[in-house]
Amino acid sequence: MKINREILTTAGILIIIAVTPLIFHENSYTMHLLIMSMIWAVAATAWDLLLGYGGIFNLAQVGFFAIGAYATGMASIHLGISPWMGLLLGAVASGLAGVLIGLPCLRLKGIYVALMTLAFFEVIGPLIVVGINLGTGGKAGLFPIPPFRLGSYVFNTDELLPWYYLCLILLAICLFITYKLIHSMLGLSFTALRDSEPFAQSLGINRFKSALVVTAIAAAMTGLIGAFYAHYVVVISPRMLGLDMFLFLLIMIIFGGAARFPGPVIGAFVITFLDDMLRPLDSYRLLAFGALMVIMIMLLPNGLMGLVAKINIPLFGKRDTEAEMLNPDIPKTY
Amino acid sequence: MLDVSNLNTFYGQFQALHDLSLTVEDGQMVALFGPNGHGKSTLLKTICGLIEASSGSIKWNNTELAGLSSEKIVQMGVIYIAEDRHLFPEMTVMQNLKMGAFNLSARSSEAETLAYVLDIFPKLKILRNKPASTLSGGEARMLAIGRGIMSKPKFLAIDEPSIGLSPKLREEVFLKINEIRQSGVSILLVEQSSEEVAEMADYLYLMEDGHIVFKGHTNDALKDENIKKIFLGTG
Amino acid sequence: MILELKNVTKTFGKFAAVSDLNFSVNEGEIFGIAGPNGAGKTTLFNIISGFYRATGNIVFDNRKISHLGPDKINILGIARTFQIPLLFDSMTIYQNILVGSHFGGQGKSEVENRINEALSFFGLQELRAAAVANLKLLDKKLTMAAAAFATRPKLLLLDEPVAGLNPVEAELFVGLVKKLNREHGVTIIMIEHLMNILTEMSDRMMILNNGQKLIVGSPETVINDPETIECYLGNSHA
Amino acid sequence: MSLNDLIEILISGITIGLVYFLIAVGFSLIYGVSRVLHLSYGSFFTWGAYLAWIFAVKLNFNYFWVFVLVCPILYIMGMALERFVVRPLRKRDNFDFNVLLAGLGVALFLDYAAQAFFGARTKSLPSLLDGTIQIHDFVFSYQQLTMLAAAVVIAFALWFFLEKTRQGLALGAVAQDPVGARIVGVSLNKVYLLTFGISTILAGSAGILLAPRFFISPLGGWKFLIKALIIVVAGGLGSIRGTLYSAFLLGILEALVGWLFGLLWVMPFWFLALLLILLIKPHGLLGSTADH
Repeated sequence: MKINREILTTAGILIIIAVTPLIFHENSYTMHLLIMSMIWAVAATAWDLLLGYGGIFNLAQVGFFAIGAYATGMASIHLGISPWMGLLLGAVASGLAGVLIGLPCLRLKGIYVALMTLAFFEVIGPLIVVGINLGTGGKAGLFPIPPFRLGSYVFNTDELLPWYYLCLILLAICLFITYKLIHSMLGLSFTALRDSEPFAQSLGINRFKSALVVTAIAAAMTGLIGAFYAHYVVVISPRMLGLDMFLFLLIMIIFGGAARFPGPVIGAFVITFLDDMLRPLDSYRLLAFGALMVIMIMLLPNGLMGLVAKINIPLFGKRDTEAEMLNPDIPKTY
Repeated sequence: MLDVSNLNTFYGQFQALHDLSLTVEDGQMVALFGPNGHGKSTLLKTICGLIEASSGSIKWNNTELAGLSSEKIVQMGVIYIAEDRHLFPEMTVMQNLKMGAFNLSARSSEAETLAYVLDIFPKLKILRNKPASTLSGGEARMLAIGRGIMSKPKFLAIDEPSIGLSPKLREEVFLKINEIRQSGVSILLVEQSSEEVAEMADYLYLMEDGHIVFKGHTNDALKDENIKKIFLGTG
Repeated sequence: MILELKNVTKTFGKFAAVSDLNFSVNEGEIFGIAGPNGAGKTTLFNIISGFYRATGNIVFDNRKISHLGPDKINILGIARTFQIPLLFDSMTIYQNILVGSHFGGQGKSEVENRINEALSFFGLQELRAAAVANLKLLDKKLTMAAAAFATRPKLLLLDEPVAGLNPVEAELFVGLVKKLNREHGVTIIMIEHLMNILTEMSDRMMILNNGQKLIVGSPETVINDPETIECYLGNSHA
Repeated sequence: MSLNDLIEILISGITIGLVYFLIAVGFSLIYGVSRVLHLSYGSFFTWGAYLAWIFAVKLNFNYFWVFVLVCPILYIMGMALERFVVRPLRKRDNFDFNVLLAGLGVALFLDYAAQAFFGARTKSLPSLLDGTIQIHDFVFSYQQLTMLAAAVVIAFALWFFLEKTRQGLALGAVAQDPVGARIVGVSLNKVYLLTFGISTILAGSAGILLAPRFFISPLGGWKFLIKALIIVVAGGLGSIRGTLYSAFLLGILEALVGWLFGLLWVMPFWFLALLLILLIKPHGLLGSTADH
């Protein structure tokens, strides 16, 4: 792997997260915010994989998050399966849901994908409510979702460090997968489709196949972190499908920079803490976020990472060309 | 009079027009020939404001057109008739013609112009309630020209009017264009190559790769064996 | 026979861009197509390469391909170029060819070899790391052809390959096309506007007019055909 | 199910369908003319209702004056959105993506602005008209009838505008062939402004018509945006006739499902119906296959 700006930034972020508890582990509220930031970081990165890199307007990502959470929640409450298996189950269930929604949607043009997936997202909530007989818990939700166990140790709310590092491991895994994917031939196929779809097709690229694979992977990652979230917060309900989470994830992506890996991770941390700081503003807080979102799109379309890419930092070597930034690993034989 | 001087037009990085100059005097018909993809349509679209010029000037009766919006240019009577027609497929023939008179300077005399158009293209009268999408190639071409006349042109930029037409229809279209020119409209007509047009035109330009490579009176061009060979495919 | 079209028709609304076309292309030949603007030449390429769905039957290499999409058709062995260069503008030349080599070819093992072969065949080694957005027209056209070549096509469709090139460049390109045909056995169908180039290169030619086939035959028969002259070369020639 | 039930379901379905048509057609119009997927559309539905609440409840105007006063405000709001958010984005890459996200941002802003000004509690509007009327075995409220009448009037006005006026034809021209429209001297920017203005009036007036039935809440517009989306996609993006058909179809489906299983099942059924339609006709009922 060639060392580049993306890897350096990502490694830097992960190291900072890893050492932060040295300072803050006494402050459980800050620890909680950091864990939530990591959760949103995974969800935002997975979504950006679709929106930013794939050009697939999938608006159902929050739905996949909920599917992951409900899969493990229902299985561990009703069937008593281990939460560790639940993580896997959440990923698989969401991945499958991604394929199922992708099969009819992804053959359609981009704009139809947006509309269909948004409609699908809006239907999941009502489905959970009407599916109360299947053990979804209906409107009230599921409670209590059992915690992880490691030997005789039970994860608990008094000690957040184990949650923290488990979440960090999941974050690192997802970032690794995302990085590899962006720089794989699959990633290249999306760049090709975006640059010139007819030329790409004439060279053997199948948009549908590429889109389906990346949709499944992004859904699985989102489901995985959704499952972790369910065990971490103990109670889940259809309220998690609300508009605020949907929009917050998008703001994170825009703020960090769409298709500017690992921008959405940075966005997740900044927005989560900003949101907490603005809490005294009450309902004006969301109003401010709406305005922030529009202003970011208008004035800073490439987000924070777009700004970073414009700055020459001697440590990072010379500025990457656009071609290298998109796929630095591929031209192995330069 | 239309006076284009030192015009440059780009598509992104690709330069389609190089330092191009061309003049059409009042009442003249000027023909512009050249192979496919060498910038002829780009020139017409730049004149009519559909594409932005990077530099250079386009003077129409001493008013600078470069930089003006297409609707202002249309209002001044500089009208484009597209090779790919750009009719409104779901509108009827009549609605398409009515849309031709959209600009304010054409609106007041809409009824007279309509009568004139239906007079030179009687077929359109029969087809008036049919959607444009159902017309045949020749009919659609007539409608495109008719719609152009509805805009009250003082100057017409006509892009490959013969494309996709049978020889008989082609001749008919050229006759109609000649008729329009006789009513006092200046015309800049683009074709790949056509001896019929060359004979009709007062002046001839040949274009290659975004450059004007020949200009002169039709007679001079037709005498030049080399030009005939390269651009008229004959000789 | 490597490609055969039977009763192929493509209409847009009421307008028949290609109507009831029948012809076949022999393996290993260079097959030229000419005709006036709007005759349906590019439409025909779009049909063969799977971008448009037409009625009728197209058989390539003993397989019916008329129902397949462009990516499948490419993998079966038909590659093409476009009249106005379409390239992946945010990539290097190397990456453009890599896309063809990886996705288009059968078998992923020889990807690297095929890229190198394409680069050297089209004389692009030195430019391999250059971003394609700023290339001159010739290099763009070469890159497009190289990417198509890297898919290991049996049949290559070239849409006005020398349009916009100066005579020296055109000659270079024409030479490469001939070499491709002779040394690599690639069958070639080529749309070209300049008659002298087409007659010189083609084993057989076809003239299209108004979406219909006027004549197919050797270059000599075609350019001496009175109907061709009437419709395409201009009537003063007669 | 008796025949009377069936007729009742049909009547209620057609009424709902007509109002849904008003909501959906504005959305469809914006997409058809300017290719913008307008995700803040639902918020204008909400704002229409809130503005009406100010005039009708706070200031005690009657409904006629409410419409006269609210429509221009909505028109200006729509034009402002086009001018200051959409148009600057049009000049940049990734217009589709950016305008989608910007729309969500505007929606968030408008919805929570409504919450900040009007509070999170729902508000209600008085009926358009009080009382009921009996025809044969069926009882209709005047509210329902006036709603129907108002919807018919608005739909007819829209038809007249689009088919019979020059400005309306210009909208159609831009939708069918933007280059063609420029060739005849139509200013795209002016048409975009007009379209956003008119569509916003349509969303807002649908909000006013439905408010007496559904209550007004800051996030209430989303439900209707999603419904508009499904209707428009099922009918064929940009096709007004398709939107009309699917609005009635889905309106009747809603009445039927509501009667049989309860209103909670409506959205899942709508989604199923949408999937089914798209499986058979990938571009919706009347969507053109040439859609770009």
